Amino acid sequence: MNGLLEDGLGLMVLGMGFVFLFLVILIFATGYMSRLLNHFFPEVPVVTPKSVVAVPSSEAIDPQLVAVISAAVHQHRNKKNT
Amino acid sequence: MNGLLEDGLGLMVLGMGFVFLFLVILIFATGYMSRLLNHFFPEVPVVTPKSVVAVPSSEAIDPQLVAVISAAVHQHRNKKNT
Amino acid sequence: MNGLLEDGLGLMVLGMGFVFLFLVILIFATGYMSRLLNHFFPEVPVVTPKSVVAVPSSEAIDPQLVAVISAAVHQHRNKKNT
Amino acid sequence: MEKKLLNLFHDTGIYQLEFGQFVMICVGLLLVYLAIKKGFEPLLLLPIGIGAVLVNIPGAGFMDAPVYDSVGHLVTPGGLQYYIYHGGIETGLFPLIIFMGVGAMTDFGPMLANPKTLLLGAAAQFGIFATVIGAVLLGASGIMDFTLADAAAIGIIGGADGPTAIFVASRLAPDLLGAIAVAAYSYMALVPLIQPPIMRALTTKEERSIKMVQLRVVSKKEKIVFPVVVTLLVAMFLPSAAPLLGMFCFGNLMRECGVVDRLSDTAQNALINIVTVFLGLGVGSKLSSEAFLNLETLGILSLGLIAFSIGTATGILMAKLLNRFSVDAINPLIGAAGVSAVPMAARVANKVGLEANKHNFLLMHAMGPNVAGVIGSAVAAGVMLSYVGG
Amino acid sequence: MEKKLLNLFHDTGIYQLEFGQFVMICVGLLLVYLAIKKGFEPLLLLPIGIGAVLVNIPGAGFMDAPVYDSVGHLVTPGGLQYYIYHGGIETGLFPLIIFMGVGAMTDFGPMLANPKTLLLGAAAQFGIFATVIGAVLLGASGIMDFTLADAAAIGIIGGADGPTAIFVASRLAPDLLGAIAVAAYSYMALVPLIQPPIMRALTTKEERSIKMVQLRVVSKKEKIVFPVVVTLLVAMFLPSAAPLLGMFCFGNLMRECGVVDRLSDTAQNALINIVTVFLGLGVGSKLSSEAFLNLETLGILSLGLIAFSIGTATGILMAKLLNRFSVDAINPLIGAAGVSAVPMAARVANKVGLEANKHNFLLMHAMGPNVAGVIGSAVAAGVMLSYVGG
Amino acid sequence: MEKKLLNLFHDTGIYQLEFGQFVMICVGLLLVYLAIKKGFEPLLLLPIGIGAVLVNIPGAGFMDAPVYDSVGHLVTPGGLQYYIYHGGIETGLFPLIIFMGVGAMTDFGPMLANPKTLLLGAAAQFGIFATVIGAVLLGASGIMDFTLADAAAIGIIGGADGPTAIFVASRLAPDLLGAIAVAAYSYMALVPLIQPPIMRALTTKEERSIKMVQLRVVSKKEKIVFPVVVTLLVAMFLPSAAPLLGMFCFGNLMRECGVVDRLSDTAQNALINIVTVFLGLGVGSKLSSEAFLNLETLGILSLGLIAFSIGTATGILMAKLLNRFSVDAINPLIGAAGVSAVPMAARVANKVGLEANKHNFLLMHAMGPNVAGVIGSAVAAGVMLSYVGG
Ligand code: NA
Ligand code: NA
Ligand code: NA
Repeated sequence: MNGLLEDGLGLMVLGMGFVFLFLVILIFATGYMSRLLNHFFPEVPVVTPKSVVAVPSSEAIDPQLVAVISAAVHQHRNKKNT
Repeated sequence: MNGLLEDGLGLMVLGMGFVFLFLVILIFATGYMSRLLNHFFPEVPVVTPKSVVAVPSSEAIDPQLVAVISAAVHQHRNKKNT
Repeated sequence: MNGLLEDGLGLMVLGMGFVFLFLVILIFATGYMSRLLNHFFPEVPVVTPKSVVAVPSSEAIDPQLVAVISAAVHQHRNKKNT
Repeated sequence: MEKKLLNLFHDTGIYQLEFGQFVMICVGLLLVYLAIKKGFEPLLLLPIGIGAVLVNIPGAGFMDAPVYDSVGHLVTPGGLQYYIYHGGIETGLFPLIIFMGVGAMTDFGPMLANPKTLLLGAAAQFGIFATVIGAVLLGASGIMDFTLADAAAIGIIGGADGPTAIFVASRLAPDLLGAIAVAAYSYMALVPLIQPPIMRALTTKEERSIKMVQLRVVSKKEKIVFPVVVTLLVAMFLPSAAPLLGMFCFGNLMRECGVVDRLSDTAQNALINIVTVFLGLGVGSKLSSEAFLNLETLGILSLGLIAFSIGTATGILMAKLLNRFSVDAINPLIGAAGVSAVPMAARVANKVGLEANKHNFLLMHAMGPNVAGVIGSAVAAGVMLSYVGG
Repeated sequence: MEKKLLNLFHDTGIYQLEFGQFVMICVGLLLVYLAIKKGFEPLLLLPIGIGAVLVNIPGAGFMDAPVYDSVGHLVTPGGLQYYIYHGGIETGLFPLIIFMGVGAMTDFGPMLANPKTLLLGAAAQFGIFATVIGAVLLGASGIMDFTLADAAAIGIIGGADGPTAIFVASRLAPDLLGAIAVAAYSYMALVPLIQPPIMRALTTKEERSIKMVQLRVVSKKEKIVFPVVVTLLVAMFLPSAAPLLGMFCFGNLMRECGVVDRLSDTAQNALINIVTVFLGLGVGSKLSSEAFLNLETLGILSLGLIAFSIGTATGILMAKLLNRFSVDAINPLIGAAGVSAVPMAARVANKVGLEANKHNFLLMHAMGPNVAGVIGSAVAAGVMLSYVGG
Repeated sequence: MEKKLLNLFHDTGIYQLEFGQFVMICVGLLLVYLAIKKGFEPLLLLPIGIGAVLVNIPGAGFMDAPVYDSVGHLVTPGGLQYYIYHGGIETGLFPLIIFMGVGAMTDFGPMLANPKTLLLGAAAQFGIFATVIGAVLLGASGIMDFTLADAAAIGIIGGADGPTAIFVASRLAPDLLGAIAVAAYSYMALVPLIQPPIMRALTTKEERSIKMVQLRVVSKKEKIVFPVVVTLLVAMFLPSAAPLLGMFCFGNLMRECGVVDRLSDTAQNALINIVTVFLGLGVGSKLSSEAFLNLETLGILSLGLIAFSIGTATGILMAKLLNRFSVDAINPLIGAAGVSAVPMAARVANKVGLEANKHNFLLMHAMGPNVAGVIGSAVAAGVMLSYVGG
């Protein structure tokens, strides 16, 4: 019984200790990583970033989607004109 | 041999009996369910249902699709103007 | 040791032999197949082929996509008018 | 090296091909042809046909069992169809997952608007049990070698529902699975040829012209609660049908509840498509010459056709009976849709109705008995599994 | 034949249903109701609820083990949930695949812009370990029958992260898996009710009104390298957390790297949806009356609530502490988001912030501790698995 | 408690990490870097790289086998990569499913328009067998420890086809699988660097400038019947190639037949993506230090490069030979595309052709030998499996 409680307390101390330890290390590692990256590979301040963000989804869909869209837009136009 | 035939007839009687029994019970249960639901939770006759039906697909696609589409429409426009 | 080399040479001779044999047979089979098919089932020279090619992808997306697109186009229009 | 060359020649199909295998490859190609050229349920018959071709290639080992050494290490891996069949079909996983997807595609609205049509879905299952008797007679008379389990599995062809047929056959008569699945899907594809003559023979032109009152609007709430009600009734009255109907209703609940659309969408698309490809290859693996090229297969094909015909007929007759007692007129043609074969049978009812009266649209009315037939044959399957297995 | 009829009756649910099964079916229906009507994490609780209904249908055999004969041939196939549970949950495959998908959906941008928020994600894990002590006390005092492994598995509810809870529970306390998963997902759905009172009690209106400086833009490169850094730190310091965090970071890397968008897209959609359906059915299979209808479940539900509350409180308190030492002001409300429950907890922080100052948008600021909480609870899970298992 | 702390420390990677594991983690990171930054076949090399990192984390247990007690109950579940490797790669399932998907993505039109190009796809396989001799010489001379099976598996790198290489290596030389897969995908990514010098060395500018006559239009029917013809020829002449080519042709038939578009679409997207993620993790699991960090790997990498180069050369030489006898002129550059590496090699042929004559578009002409190369290497794989295994 007492052993169980002791084990529980041990788990708590070790657990919270480790969680903090790990995340504190991660804070430093992350900060260091960011500083390194932004120092050695500074982001080129072009307009591209915006398009880069959009790339993942748009690139995957692009070819056929654009075809379908332009067809749809045409259709839409034509309907309106008729 | 005779046993096989007898078993087959038993299966037929029991089977059709059970199918009818079950579906008749289901008729009553369904009717009762519908009456209960429409009595206690009458459908509010608003226009919303239509939009509710449309939600599943549109919501899933919306954010990135709309972005791509508006980009495509812009592109399309621009091309036309040039 | 020598056995290994011999086996390797055997594999090479047999392998290249078989690859050529198989692909040569395939050349004749393919040519024969094409001639047979085009003789007995000549392609009807309509404009449809183009649309047939487009079917797989467009058909899969069509219904909901077109709905979303026309909604988006409308939205876009309305925004512009406002 | 000459020895190796000889080995290689002994490995070729030309050297090893047995006549039975040759015939089964042709059967597989026929299925592929029917699927592509004639549009016979291509989603299933194409993979089944290819599966039949592959499994009959001598020496290709598609159905080979894996070999393990004494401590459990893999010595030789098994064939693709071995893993598919034993992993997905023998276990029942694939038919159940497909049934979930079918549930997610099914709209019970028309049935809920007119629950009486459930009776049509019940009557049309008579084809199943009449066929059981037919198979039992063939077995008892010694003409063919059918047990009661075989007879039950053959009868389920009359249920006109692919996954149900595969699920039942895989449990009651695995050896007949190939022939039963092929018969079930082939006749489902032939519904537009099989049903109309029977429909015309059993009805007058006046009956076929009957217009039905428009269906009431069914509320979202009814559609949500219905699959739960079915599941609970199954739990109470026929647990042996619970795997099939439970998964079917789960799929339908995902569809209707409106809060898990991404799951419903996946169940109806990616998941059911993946499983369909493998189910087809797995079913095809049972199209071996030993299991298929015999008199029993002829019996299965004939009995399956009879099952479809009787189911169509009893569905129509029940509709005529109902029409006599019903306040609102019932067009007997919609009874034929009770066999299932969703949505083909409902379309056939609509088409034959239009022939009699070109302003008479029966499609939505026929969807009621059509989906009722799915429930009906799953219930019949449950009775069979309980009766034969217990 | 009378015997067969009797058999069939003995097979019915009515005849076999035990009271415990009846209650568990009702529990399953309650989960379905909460999922659909109340919007309680429906993607999980709907399949879990249906899974609970199905597994408790007497005689339906959803959890039956397959039976093999002496030479290894299958005599009776197993039930659907048997294969799902033993194939995907007991092995840990399903939670890990879901974690990969969640990683592919997670944007670490806000956290990278302000890495200090990782401390909030650490502090909020105190709920986990406080709950362990609570469970240990209940166990040590003899009130309930909890071992250390049970206590650890219960504590992880406070991690507010579904897949982590299921992964840990499946390894440390499989019997409690059902109750733990239900508690975890229910409380995640209840975050908007549980957290606000605690947030208001521990903060002044001035603190809640604190505006935070806008987050810097995080470069694509940082987002790509970050998951690799986390993986390497895990490898160095806590390998027992590597399955969870490794798969999470793998998913995130697929998302951010920009060269495998088709894999990332599948991980976020088809794959995670497929696994979610099966995970739900598998978790539901552990909602049997023996495992659920006892005092321990009550303990689990109470302790889970406590865990959430303590985690929320310690997150806030840590934020207040940080605020004292930080150059840039920190709104203590974002500390509450450290419990995980992505993105619900961040939204709650935003909402409570808006109440105090209607021009104060905390959402992006709260996303930092929110995703930090996911890492934090995975680390806690790793410690537990190493401490209890080792 | 001090003991537990010590345990926890003993569990850390820092304490346990061996030098070999450290190096292999670096190798994994290098693959990730090449995939993301250099665009080296990222769909495969990213998951392989991460798989290599994960499997080398000491104590994380990604490759641990599950432990069962004497009555067959699971005591400790296995690791993720254990299940993936033994379930999907050792069995051959994953490469075959991927091959089906690749088949569904392949257009045989250009090849059908000009079947002679099949000869180029045959000639380029000489790289495979020349490499076998190279490996055999290294083995026979005692420099490296290669058996005939190893030599065959190494040779298949020259086939320039990922799934074929993985399928063959998993059957003939599982220990070399990691290095072989990495070599195969790396060199496929390096095709734009490896091939052009060889192409320029073996051709004159006049030859590179040769314009080819426009390809005839290939009818839908030819495209549908072609995969069936290939399957039947394989069945007749080389059943050991039937798993690979049967699944490839099945995928292609689904694509072309036009009646199962939903299956074809799933095979090309959701299914192949899911399997690719797992295939990558599974292949990565074979990148352990024992299997990778030795002289043999150096041999594999060198021989693989030689295989690619020889294949490129023999393809070009065969094209020059054909050109001599052909009525219509053949640009020798398209012979280099015969190695497979679809569609990279065809693009390289096009690019080098444009350098010589900027109005000369060879892309479609090169697609013929390119897809022929896939068939060619699958045939070579079949011969190897039959010769070495039989
Ligand atoms: Na039916
Ligand atoms: Na957490
Ligand atoms: Na090749």
